[in-house]
Amino acid sequence: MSLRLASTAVARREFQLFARRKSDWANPLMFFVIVCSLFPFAVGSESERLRLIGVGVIFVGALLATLLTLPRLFDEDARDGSLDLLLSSNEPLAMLILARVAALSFGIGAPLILAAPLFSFLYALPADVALMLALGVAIAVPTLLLVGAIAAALLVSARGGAILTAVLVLPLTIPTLIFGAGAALKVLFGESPVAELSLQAAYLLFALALSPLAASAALKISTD
Amino acid sequence: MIWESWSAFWDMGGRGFFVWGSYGALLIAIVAELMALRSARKKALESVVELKRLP
Amino acid sequence: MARTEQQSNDRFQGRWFWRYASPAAFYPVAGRIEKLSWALAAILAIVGLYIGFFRAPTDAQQGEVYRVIYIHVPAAWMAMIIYLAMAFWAATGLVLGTRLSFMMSHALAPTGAIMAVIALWTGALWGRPTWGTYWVWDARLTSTLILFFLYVGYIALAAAFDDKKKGDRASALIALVGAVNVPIIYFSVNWWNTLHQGSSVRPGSSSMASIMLTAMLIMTFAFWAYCVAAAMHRLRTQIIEREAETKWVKELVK
Amino acid sequence: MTLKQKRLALILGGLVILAAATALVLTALKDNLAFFFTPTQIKANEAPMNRTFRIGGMVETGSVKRDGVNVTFKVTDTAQVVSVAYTGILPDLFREGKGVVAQGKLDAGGVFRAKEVLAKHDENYMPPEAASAVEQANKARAAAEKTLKY
Repeated sequence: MSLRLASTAVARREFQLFARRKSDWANPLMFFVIVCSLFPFAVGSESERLRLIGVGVIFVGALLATLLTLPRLFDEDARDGSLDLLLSSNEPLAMLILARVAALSFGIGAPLILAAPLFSFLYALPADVALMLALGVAIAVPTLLLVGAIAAALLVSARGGAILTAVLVLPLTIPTLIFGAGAALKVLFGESPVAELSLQAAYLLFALALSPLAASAALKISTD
Repeated sequence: MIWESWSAFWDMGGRGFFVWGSYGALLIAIVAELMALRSARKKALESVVELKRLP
Repeated sequence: MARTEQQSNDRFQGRWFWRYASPAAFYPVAGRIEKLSWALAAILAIVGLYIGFFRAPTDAQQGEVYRVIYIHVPAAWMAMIIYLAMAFWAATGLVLGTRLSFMMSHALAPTGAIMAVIALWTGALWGRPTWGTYWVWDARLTSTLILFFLYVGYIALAAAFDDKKKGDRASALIALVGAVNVPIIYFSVNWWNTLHQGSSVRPGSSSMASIMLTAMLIMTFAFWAYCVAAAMHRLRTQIIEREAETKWVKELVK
Repeated sequence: MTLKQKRLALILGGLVILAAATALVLTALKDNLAFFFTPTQIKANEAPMNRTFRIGGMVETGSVKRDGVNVTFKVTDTAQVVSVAYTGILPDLFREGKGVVAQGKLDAGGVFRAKEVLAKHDENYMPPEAASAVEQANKARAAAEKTLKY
């Protein structure tokens, strides 16, 4: 089997799963909707105030929603045995992990990217900020899944996985959070977001290059 | 001696709370760590003794 | 593929450092280092505090409260240095497969976390009179907080595995991932801070009078010695725990 | 492709991606490299209009005028002077004759509208930016004096 076939097979299986089980992409979306709807009740409904916190709330909501799906990366496969199949396959593990993360990014990311601009209108943000937020979330979701894959791979067989995954991933999400939200804030203040945007993209590329390697090493360690 | 009296020393120019709060926290942390080190060592040695008692 | 220690020992036989890569051989060495370090830490701390409190004058700008830096700055340095040392031993363990390296990482982590807490706590107490607030989202404070989270993650991960070997390698990997990310996080936080933080004065030491600097350097060495001693103690405990089945440990316990 | 070739392709791909990441960081840094301007540069029209940037120097003695929360003061690098207008509470340690860094935009009248003012209290210490601004201005003045002499 060629390299391409193996990873596309992984990706295709992932998409079939998404089509069959709505909860896979609907749950993170629901979580995101709940977080974003709750905040105005806590801080008040003046549009000036909402505008100031809106970018942050939407961004953090998207990050947490993505974090919620991390256990899905490897846990089920470990339980039904298909993980062993992946590990024993003749393919570079990094490539297979990459295929899976890419599929998951689309599956989870697309609903979030569509929902983010909608919520930015509820937070009285102008249209250009809404677009920038969608772009920022589009970069942040795969970044978070990539760095999260390392933690998820390490904790496949460990106790207390969910909360520990969050502790491990939290420090690694800070750059994408700072630059992603920073770009939207820059647009809100009428300034150029180019620098923030390119730094956020750089962090994504950095994660893209290194984290499949780290995640495959992690998977080998935890399933040893 | 740069301090006029011991009470001046403890007062730290009116900032005693902040200075001694910092040093006190350091002291507590060190004592806590030393106690943790000690109890961990004790536990490890006890488990070795336990192992020895078994044939 | 993990090399067993026996194989690596064979491969590198004859090199002096491999003799001490064995826990049994390093145990007495660690004991000697530990004793020496406790003594050094005590002596240096006494000298440093004496100079810092009874020889160094009041700072013209900050008043007496500046004396917090004698512990604040060394603690902040140690929090960073210990993380680097931890990542170094983690990498050594992953590459060479030496058990002692992993134990060294584990021995360093709790002390590093404590140093980060002390740096944050004393920083807050110093900040209140100096800046007018216990906490600002300043770049340095924020990075130290994140460093503390990295320590917590490492410690929690190492404890999450029943299989010690797995825990060793898993936590070593996360230490390395953290070490690669520390400069990026530091850069991001710096960037973020310069853009969003409201009016405030940033911390920064001015040209420091030499006697204050002397006291601070002595205290820094005292912290070094303390951290080495604590790590060595913890290392010895781990060796006892992990080698409990061996003859030499059983002989150790009378 | 053999496994070895695949690995090689992966490594090469990774390196290309890392190079792209570096390039992005460099562009971002270049975009903000001219983040800080001295009064001399501003008078020479080197600073951007319609964009936020930072200005650094010393608060000119006797130039601070307060009107409620509106404050105006002058920032100098000893060679040139720029007027700064700021609305809000100044940091406690903002003093005349001391180093200051302000962030904001230049308006059409050449007045710097600051959104944020950072101060530094120490006699010997200025924010590095302000210190280098004063140093540069001193150099420029020394050079000017030199040319005058000959």
